[in-house]
Amino acid sequence: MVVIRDFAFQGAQMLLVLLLAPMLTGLVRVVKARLLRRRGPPLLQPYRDLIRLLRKEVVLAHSASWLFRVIPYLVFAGTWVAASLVPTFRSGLLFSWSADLIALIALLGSARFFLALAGLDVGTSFGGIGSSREVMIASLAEPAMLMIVFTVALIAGSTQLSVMAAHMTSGAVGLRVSLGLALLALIMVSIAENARIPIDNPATHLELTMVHEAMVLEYSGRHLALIDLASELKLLFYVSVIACLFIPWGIAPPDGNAGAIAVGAASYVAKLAAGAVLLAVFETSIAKMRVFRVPAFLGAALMLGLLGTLLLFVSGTL
Amino acid sequence: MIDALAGVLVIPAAAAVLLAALPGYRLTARLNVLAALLTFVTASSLFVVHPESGTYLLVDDLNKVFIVLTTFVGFTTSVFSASYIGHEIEIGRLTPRFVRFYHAMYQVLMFAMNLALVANNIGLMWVAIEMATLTTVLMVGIYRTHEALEAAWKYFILGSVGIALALFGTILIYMAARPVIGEGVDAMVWSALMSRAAQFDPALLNLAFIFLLLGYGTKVGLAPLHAWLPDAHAEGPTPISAVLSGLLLNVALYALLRFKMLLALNPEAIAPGPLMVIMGLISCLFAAFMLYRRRDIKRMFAYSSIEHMGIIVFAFGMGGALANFAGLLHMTMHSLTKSAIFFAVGHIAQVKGTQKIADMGGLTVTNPVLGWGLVLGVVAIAGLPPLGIFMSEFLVVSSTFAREPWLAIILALGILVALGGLFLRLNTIAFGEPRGPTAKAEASYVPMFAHLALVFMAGIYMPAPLVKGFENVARLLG
Amino acid sequence: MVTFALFCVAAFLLLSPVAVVLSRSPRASGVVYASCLLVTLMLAVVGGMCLVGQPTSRITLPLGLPWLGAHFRLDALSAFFLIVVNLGGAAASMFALGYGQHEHTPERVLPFYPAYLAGMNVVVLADDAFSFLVAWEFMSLTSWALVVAHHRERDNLQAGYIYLLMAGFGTLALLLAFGLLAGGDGNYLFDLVRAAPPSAGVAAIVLVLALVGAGSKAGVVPLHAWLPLAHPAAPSHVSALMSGVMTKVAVYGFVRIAFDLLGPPVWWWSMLVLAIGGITAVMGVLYALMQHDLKRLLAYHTVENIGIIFIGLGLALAFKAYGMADAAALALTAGLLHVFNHSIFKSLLFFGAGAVLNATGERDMEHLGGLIHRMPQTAFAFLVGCVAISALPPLNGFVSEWLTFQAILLSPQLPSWGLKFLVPAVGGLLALSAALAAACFVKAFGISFLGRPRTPAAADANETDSHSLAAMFFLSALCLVAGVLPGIFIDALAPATNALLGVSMPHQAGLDWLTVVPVAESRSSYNGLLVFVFVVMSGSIAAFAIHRLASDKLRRGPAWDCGYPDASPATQYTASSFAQPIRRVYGTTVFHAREVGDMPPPGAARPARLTVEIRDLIWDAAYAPIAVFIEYATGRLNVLQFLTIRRYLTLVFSALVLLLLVLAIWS
Amino acid sequence: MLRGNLSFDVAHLLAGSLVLVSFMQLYQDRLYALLNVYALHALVLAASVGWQAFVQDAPHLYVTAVIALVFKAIIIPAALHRIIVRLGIHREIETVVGAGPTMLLGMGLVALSMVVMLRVTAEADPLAREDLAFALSVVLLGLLMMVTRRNAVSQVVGFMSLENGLVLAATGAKGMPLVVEISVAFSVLIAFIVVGIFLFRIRERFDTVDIQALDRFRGERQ
Repeated sequence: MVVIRDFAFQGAQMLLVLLLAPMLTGLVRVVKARLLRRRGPPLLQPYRDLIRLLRKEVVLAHSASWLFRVIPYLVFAGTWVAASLVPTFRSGLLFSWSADLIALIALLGSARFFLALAGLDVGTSFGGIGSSREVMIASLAEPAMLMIVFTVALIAGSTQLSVMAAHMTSGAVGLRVSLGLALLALIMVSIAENARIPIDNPATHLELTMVHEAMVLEYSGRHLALIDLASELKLLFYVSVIACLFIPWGIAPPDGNAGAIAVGAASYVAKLAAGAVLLAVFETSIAKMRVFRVPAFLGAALMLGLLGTLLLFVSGTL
Repeated sequence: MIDALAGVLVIPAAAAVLLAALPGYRLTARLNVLAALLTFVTASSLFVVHPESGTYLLVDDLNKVFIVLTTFVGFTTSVFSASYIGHEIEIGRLTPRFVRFYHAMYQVLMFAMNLALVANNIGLMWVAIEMATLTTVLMVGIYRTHEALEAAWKYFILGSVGIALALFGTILIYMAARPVIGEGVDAMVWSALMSRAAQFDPALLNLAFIFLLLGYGTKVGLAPLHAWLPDAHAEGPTPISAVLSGLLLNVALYALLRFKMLLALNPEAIAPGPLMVIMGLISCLFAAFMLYRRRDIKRMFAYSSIEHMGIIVFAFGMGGALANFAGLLHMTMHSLTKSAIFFAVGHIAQVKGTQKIADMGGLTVTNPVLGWGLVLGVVAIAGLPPLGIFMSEFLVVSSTFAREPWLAIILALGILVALGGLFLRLNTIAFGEPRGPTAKAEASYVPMFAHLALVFMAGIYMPAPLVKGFENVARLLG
Repeated sequence: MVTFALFCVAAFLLLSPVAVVLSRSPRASGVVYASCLLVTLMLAVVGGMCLVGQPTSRITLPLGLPWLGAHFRLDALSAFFLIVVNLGGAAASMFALGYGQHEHTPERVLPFYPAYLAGMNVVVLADDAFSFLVAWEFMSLTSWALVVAHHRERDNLQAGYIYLLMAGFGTLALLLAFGLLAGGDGNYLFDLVRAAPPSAGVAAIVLVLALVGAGSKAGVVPLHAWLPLAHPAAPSHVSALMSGVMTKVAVYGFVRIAFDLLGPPVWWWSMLVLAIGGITAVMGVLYALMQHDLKRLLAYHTVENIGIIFIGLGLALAFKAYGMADAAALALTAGLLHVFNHSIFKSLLFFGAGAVLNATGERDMEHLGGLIHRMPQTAFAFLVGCVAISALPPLNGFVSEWLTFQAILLSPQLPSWGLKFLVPAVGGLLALSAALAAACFVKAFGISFLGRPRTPAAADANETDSHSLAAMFFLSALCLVAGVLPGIFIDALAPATNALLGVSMPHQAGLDWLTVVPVAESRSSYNGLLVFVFVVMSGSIAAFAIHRLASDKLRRGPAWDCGYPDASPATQYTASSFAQPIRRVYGTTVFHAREVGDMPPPGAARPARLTVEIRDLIWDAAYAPIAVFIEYATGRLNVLQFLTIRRYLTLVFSALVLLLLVLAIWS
Repeated sequence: MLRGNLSFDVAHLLAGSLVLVSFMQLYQDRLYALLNVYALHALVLAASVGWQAFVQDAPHLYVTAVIALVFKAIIIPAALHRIIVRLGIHREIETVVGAGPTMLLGMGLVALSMVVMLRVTAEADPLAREDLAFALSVVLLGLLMMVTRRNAVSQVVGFMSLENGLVLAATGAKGMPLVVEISVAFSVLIAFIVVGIFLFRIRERFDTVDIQALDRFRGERQ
């Protein structure tokens, strides 16, 4: 009985993230448009795009290999699994222990690995630009992310997201310098990972600036749809991770009743909305930076993360 | 039962006379081999029959090892020299007259070395060693080229000075012994000296040892007294290079060891160890560095002989059961390996028609057997397992490191540098694109591979009796 | 047990002369490699049986040092490494069954190959200093012979030369270490050393020597210089052995000395090991990123992984020094598990490189490309290897690095301040190296297998033979199994950690869903199996749903490329251009990398050129000076070859006077 | 007793004068003069050996004395004369170190040998001891001569005086066997060297059979 319920919740979570992800992106777009005094696309535009793409036929370059066709599914699956293992509205999901935070990061890493390969597969110059820049950014973002994980994990005494969330809510933490550093770093990393301004511009095809878009340039039809969905899921993943680590309030405990779960769901949606708005505001208020200033940006994130960890090692209380 | 001992002397002497009389090289070469074989058999019979030593001849565990080693290498070398000399005559580098002289001298040399080893009298030993030196001088010069004569001359002059110094040391030993033992021959007899050494005048002993160290050290080829050695090896006939490296150095070393034992018996005298250790280290390092710039293959291996003599003297200088054992082992292995290498080098030089390393290359491609034989020899001489020298170097370095860390480290560095030098040249000789003439060698590989096989066996398994003998000697050396 | 193992070794040693005799005949390689395969499998089984609970067995043969004999011992640690060695050996032999057919000079490979395997096995079994060192150096010697097997190709001799020198250097360091352990009267038996472990001071020196000796063989920075030269020079199946297996034998040497013979460690040892490990990891991968020779790139990655292993070992030492046994067990397990994993995927990758080399005759990635079309199976296997070595779930490379991270997370309890500062930094380095490794293998696979062929050789390459493929797929399967069911392997390592630390990680097999729980469920857990199943399931669901509900139509067309498709493959990204952003970020400091652009003036006909200059600072700082010194010293001493007799006499004379003076001043 | 003293004094006198003659050799700068001084050296040696034979009443030592007298004092110098004339070696000796410094060095060496010898415990026969000290210094001076002179002839002379020192020591050692044999052997050795010089046309120095050979040196130096 209990198992079945947990299964249900796990399934619900998987569907929830899948459904909310395009909405989140859409919301960001809408808010940005409004901030720019444009009407902008309707909130549900991303869904429409996806469906349209899914219906279209795939045009495959002659030089594309079987790997090129497999990768979209791999990327989508990896990201989806990662996103659906993050406690969103209810902690203690059935399979949450099958991968802790480090594993989740690594899972996204695999997705990126394959995406970068896809960029090289057709053998065009733009794909190359995209992949090489992507891995360069990743080579800084991933260690930064791991440092952040270290910081939080050392405070929570665990790398299990549910346990961490629980520990954060328990108020035993209090305000800590290292947590602040970690939060700041995490935001910077998320921006980089999701190819947002100032690192990358998801809405351009201007070759000198694009990274992620260049990588997926050769994709079309359902493949493109899956990849877009994957990147939307990725954005959702990061927002939910921030939410679950730093503003965990409202998440329903494993034994929570229907009310608690309703509260959890509501608070989760609210958090997402807030995240979207903040992201939009940030993006509109800043300019895209040159590719070779990105290392400085992410290096800063890495240093912040390392500093946080170091503080914890040196004195457990900071 | 003294006759086994006498045989070791009589056979070569008789053979020398006979060979001097007989013409024609095929027969003489065979006779030479036969005589060497007989000598070897007689020598190895020493292990079975135990002749007691008289006033003039001495036999104990120490020189048994040396005698058997000497006669064995003497035998194998004679086999090698048969085929070598044959080729030399064909290309007309040697005339039959010289070959006759050569064979006679070969046996004289054997006689002299055996005499030096069995002599129970420091004067006799001196005479024998000098005799051996002069014979080799004559053989080094046998090709009558400018270079050969020059090398022989250098060898001769430096050798004579060595002779003089050694003699002075011998006289001093006698002076030291006379007050205790009394005048006359007895004061020069080893067994008498050893038994009474404690009462000798230490100051005289010290002085004597210094002269002996320099005198016989010249023959051992210790730096800075080594100057004659490389050229003598490079310019003489290759069998002689083999005998020089494989045997003559050992004989001189043997004399040095005897006197070391003598001094060790006297409590007030200076410890001979440190002196030997220092000279050994200097020789090892110096020779190791000298390996790098060599362009003549035989001269290179001559320097490697200096390096190994350095290691051996170092080991004996350190003393103690382990180090002495290692020294003996190293000496044996070095004789076998180095003579094997010279066997290979001799044929290589004949195939390539030159001794210049620059003009030979890719031997393993053109003459696989010869090439791989050389590679194996160099691997052995560089002290890589599973061959014998690795064991001795292992024992020397590890046992020293526990006692004198810095010395061990220096020695290890020397070995490493030597390894680099040897393989630097080996690469050009044995590997890479073939260079120079690629005639097939009509060579007798038996001696070379016999030696290498022995070295290989010693590296992984040493028969108990041999170990027993070595341990006794090691104990004897203190 | 050990007796049987030694019989197998003897079989190897007998194979060598057989190979010498056979080497001319065409079927020689088949015979030799098949028998090697057989024997390695037997040895692997022996190791397995011993690991799952046979008691330690020992034997003494009347070989080696006469009064000592050769002692051999098969305990849990040896058994584990026996498995590592022989799994790698078996795979290599399998691969060589096909690959070896293309060997031009089999007589230079076949005799040494079994001897090499024998050497590695004996190192693992040896139980006294002499046998250990003999086997160790024998291993180096035979591998040297294999490195110079293709002695006519450029640089191979040079590589072999440097390799042999470094090997000799390492052996001498170990020799000194054992000399110190043995003491003046030569207690070369490991049991005697265990019985009377050395004093702290001595132990420290021994540890440093062991780190130098074993490290130079394993390729820790800055002693790695020989490795990327020698490993690629050998035939590919031997490269696989050298990189995948021999470096692990070196690790074994270090573990044996540091954890077994030295007694209780001191905390600062671990700082040494950790620092070296961290630097090695990052430097190795950075070097690799700058490479576009496929095999050399792989060799540099060996350096990186050795660094990761040493990080694990260093943590284990630290925990052991402070008596945190469980944490030590975790760290050691992580290190050893990475030993196993790396041996597998590195062999796999070298096989792939070998297959490519065979099919195209190219090692330079700039001349490859598009191979996935011509050799799909090789490509697949190679891809598996790439994912595994990039430490990505759900394959095995990730598990061991994940365990290492878990060990790092346990380390704040360490009291010493030095470690408090060092460990997080090392953690950062580890993370960095992992990320960079992924980048590097995107490059390796993407440039050589994806895209369009850059040379005719690459364009008409053919799929490699079935034996090679079998070997590769076997290893790929192992990568997956070890990735999704790590619990089994962790449990298998328990006896080894027990033997060295007295404790082992908690038993994993019993846990539901086969999850891995290093410390406690609440702390951290990972379930490769579930992750794998989830990914596969959701992926296939998506595929199924889309093909059913949406379109499954597909049309081939020219590449889009923002509307500027270019027919010439030269317009693709190359290895060096792919690495350019990373080189800009890291290389400018680490390698003094400079880009020199030569832009012709307008109207000039000559092409514009961009050349990249990279300097190997470690080589310039550590190795070049030695060569210079040798050059100088030999030059100076060489004068002594050309003196006149009178000067030589002067030498003798001054020696005499000097000694007399000494005598006069004596007492 | 008295005889002992007397013998002591005479032997001491002779040995001392041998050292003196060695110094005279160091001082020479003309070859012929050097040869004459060497003849004197051999003469003194002969005397001292003879005296030892008389003192130790060891008749076989007389043989050594005669050898010294005939061979070294007469034949060898004469032979060298001829060689100098034949080979047209020019007459003055080129020295590496000037005569003055050489003398100083010689002094130092004598002092050194004295010091070394004084360590010998008093029980040793004083006669022998003094002789030994002198013999040692003669040997060292001979060696010094070999290394500080460039001409072959003067180097030979140096070697011969060195060897004289040895014979002095040998005869000084009371009752030492093989002395005669040794002196004979050495005479042969010297004969070798002299003949060698003559055969190989070594004009100026020991160093090489002819100077070009040094440079054509088997490719060792390129």
